[in-house]
Amino acid sequence: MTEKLKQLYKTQILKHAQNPFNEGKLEAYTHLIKAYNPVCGDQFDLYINIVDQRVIEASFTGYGCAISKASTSVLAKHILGKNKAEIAVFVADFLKLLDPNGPQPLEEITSDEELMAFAAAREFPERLSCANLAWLALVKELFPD
Amino acid sequence: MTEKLKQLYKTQILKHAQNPFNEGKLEAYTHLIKAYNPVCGDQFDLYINIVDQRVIEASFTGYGCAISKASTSVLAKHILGKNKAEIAVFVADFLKLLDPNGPQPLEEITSDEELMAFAAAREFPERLSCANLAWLALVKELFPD
Amino acid sequence: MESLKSEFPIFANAEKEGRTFIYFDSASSTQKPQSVIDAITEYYGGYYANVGRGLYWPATQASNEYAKARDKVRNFVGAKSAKEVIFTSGTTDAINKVANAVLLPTLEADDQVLVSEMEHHSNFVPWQQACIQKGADLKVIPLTTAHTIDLAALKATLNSKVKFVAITAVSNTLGTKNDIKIIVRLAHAVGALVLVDASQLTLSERIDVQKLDCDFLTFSAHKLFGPTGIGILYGKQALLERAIPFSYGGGMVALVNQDETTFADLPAKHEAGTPNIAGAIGLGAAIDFVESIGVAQIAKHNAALRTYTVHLLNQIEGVNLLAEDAGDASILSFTMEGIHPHDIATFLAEKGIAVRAGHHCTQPLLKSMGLPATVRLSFSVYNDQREIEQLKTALEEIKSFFG
Amino acid sequence: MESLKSEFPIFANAEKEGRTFIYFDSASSTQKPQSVIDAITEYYGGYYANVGRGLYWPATQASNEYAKARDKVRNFVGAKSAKEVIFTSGTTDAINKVANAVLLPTLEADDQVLVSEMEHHSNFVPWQQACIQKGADLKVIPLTTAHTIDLAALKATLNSKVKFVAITAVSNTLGTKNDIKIIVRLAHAVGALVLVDASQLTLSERIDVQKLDCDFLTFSAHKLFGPTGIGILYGKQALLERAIPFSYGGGMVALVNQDETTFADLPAKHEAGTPNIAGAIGLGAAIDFVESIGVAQIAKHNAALRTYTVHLLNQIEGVNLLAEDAGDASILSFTMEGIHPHDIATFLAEKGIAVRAGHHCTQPLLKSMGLPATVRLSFSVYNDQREIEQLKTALEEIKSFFG
Ligand SMILES: Cc1ncc(COP(=O)(O)O)c(C=O)c1O
Ligand SMILES: Cc1ncc(COP(=O)(O)O)c(C=O)c1O
Repeated sequence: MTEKLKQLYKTQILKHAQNPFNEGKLEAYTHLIKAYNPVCGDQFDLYINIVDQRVIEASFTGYGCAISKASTSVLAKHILGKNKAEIAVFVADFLKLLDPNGPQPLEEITSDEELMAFAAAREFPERLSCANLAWLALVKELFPD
Repeated sequence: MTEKLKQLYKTQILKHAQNPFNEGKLEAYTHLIKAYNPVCGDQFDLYINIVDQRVIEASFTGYGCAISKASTSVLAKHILGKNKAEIAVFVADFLKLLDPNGPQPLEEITSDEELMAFAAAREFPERLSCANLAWLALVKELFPD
Repeated sequence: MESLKSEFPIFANAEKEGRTFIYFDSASSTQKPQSVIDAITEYYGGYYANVGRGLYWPATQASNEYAKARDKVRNFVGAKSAKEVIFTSGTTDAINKVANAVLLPTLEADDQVLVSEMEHHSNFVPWQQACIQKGADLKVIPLTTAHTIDLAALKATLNSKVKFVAITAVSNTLGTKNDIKIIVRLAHAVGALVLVDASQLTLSERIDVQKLDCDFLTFSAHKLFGPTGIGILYGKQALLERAIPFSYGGGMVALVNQDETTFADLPAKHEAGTPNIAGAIGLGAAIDFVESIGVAQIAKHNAALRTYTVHLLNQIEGVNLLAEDAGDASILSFTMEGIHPHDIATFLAEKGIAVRAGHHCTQPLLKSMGLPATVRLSFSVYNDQREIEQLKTALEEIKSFFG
Repeated sequence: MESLKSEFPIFANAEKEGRTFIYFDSASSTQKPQSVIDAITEYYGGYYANVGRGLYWPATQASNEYAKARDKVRNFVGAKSAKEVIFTSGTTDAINKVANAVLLPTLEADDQVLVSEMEHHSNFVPWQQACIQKGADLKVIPLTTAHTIDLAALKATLNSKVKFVAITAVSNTLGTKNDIKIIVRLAHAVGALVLVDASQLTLSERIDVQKLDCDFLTFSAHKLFGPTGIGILYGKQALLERAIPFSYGGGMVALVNQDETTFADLPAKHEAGTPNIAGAIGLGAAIDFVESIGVAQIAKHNAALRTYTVHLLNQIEGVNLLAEDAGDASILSFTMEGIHPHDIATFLAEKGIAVRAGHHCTQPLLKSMGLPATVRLSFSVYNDQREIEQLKTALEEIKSFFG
């Protein structure tokens, strides 16, 4: 087990992969976001309920690798309570975390350890499409073009 | 001027290229053979008059390099008086002269110096299509298979 | 057979840089022996020229080597004549060319084209798109429980409307092998032409196109120790003569007039433009390399490694081997309970072990097996048993990490 | 600029073997600098892997280098985005793909396609055959007495039925250069798309596709110090997006279902199958080589050699130079009274001087000039004045031999 790899699969990520946040369908939702990566077959459905401009509920179902599952789980957890403008900033920050040329130190972006853990993906460019899968799908849905 | 090259352009060949045998059209002929090499643009019309199964007249017109011109000229000269069976043997022998894997010594094939000169083409495989141009066209005409 | 690792410079170079490198991804592409690399550098550095029309010495030598490469391929597949050997840029290119120049011009609505469920996308999508374009039917022959083409289903599907059958000889995901000879005989009986995707067959058994009696056969050099950007289409001479040219341009014409063009004879007719000369020469050297060992020897070596892998991996609980019984194969796919193939591949990669995770360009096959992805191991002449033992240890570590 | 002969190993190797080698055939294909050969061997011997989906280090490195090569090309031609750069197996392949995927699906009877009289067969026959297939008209624009495309004739021919204009930037037989910017503007004014064959332009001037505003532009790596089997198609993004895929197979799909397939985004959409990875990396190195000297410097060097050649050859009676005034060209064709080009080329070859004799894949052009063949000289960075003096001496010898 190399250090780099331990970083990637940090307890934060494994925790979410193994005990994801709110796995399952929502009864009522305003958005169903289908995230699919044909290259690896990862597939998630993200359910979001937006009431009065704010996310009041979020959950997901689906199948994927530890990275994609954890990142979907973290997404569902962290958008709770946010409005669209806040989501835009939040997603942009997360994508900066993943960007090999993104800001250093990570604290410039976030102080949340759960999110910061994904910065390890900077060292694994091949896994980028796992880490940002649900996030890009969300952007496409909420902010078309 | 290398020896190899001198061989190729031996006086025999240059002689025929510069003073070809019977250049011009025949008044009367039984066969007009069009020899054309699209790769280099060489183009000859070979006129042959076969009477009583024997070639009684042959001539040619056209344009080409020294090798193709001389070989057409030599062909026109040497098929005079031959019948079809004799032509078949004669052409086959000439093609053996040109073949890099053909018989050695050349005397096994012919003792005619004018023909033998073309064996120098064995060293110039790229020029083979010049040396056999009219000959292959003749075969195609007289012995369609 | 001993591992031939020392002939492949990448391993020594990796060691020099202190990197572990265990390569189990030869079904995607094989590593290159020094002899192949040398053939390419000798051409570029020693006698480089375009082929075809130059009268100077490098042009002559390049043309000779290019022709020799074609003849090596002819011999390698057992073709009657070098005219039946067309250089393409790879298997995918070859299949597209046959679909465009052989099938499409004669395909009509309600005609049928057959492929199998195990086809690589490259031998699936071109036929599918041709059918869509012409309103023809694409029929996908299912597999038996042993993961080979179901011959009964094939027989039941064949009829006089079937114009073309395109099948792979060996599954690139499972390693299972189809009975090409029988498939060809059945297809010919209804008048269909057959293309064999031999991408994974070339190192598995000696190919003899005359015995197989297939109409077309194709493979890529890069899976055969050869360079990228070059592949082979074998075609029966009469069919290649009948087909419209695969593409148009320099080198394949006879006479070009404003209103019409006449074309050169085979094989030039189907090879427009400056060919991948270095690629062809490299492929020739790759075939020399293979012949010097013998296809049967290589296949035996690879199959033995696979057998050993089956033996070791079966000792790990939660590992699920696919098509475990495909005894003489060099490919082995598996999954592990609760751990995604991509996580496995990333872990192995960190240990310098190269495997492939995904659908291996066979989405229809994986869908039929209800799997989103597998981990695929594929073996070649530079692998040995010790490497498989290292793989086993690594998989056990992964298991306990995710456990 | 000094001759860069020492960077091209073929010359030192020839000398070692005691062979003279003066290479005046760069328009057919250029020699390869050591840096390009090294880039290829480093890939094969140091980090060989397929691109696209591997998670292990050689796969990552190979994918990175492949992407870097595409970006070097993007920069080299001034494209907006790397999505506009499609790797093909060469110019001929690129032109056929545009003819098949862009022109053919929309071409109708009575539509018109324009080419010029100076086109290489590769930029002539594909359009001609497309027109024949659809009953459209191929119009061949004549040249002026200066041997460039006659813009007045072009203007007179352009009309709303013209769907496509395919023209070469530089004649590979004469070296003359067309005014692409104006041609594009005229063609766009009637709604026609324009493909520029830049095979002979890449070392003649800095290309800027945005300034040219052409819709497609293509060239082959092997004429640019790069490897065989790889070429470039630049296309405007919107057009590449609208076009059907150039071919089908692995790497260019998103979802494959039995009845339909969805395709990947640009540039993958148009690159089916394992690409010529070594070729792309070699092309990247070739572009680095060119950039390190500068296109303008190379063009100046070549033009100066041509000017010197014109000066020397004009001293030989009976030598007839074609398009003598094309001052900034690197190509010079000539004939000699009473001596056939092939005999000249054979004589020169025996002296180790490589020239090309024939129609140079431009039969329509030679027909229009009433010539069956020419001798063509073409210059590059490894040539120098002394070599041209040797050429002159050799031509004088030939003259006296045949005289
Ligand atoms: C002007 C021109 N167009 C097209 C081509 C064809 O290029 P390739 O043979 O590399 O496909 C060439 C070179 O032969 C050329 O000079
Ligand atoms: C069975 C099979 N068919 C087709 C292909 C496509 O070959 P290429 O990518 O070299 O065109 C492959 C390899 O990727 C394969 O394994």
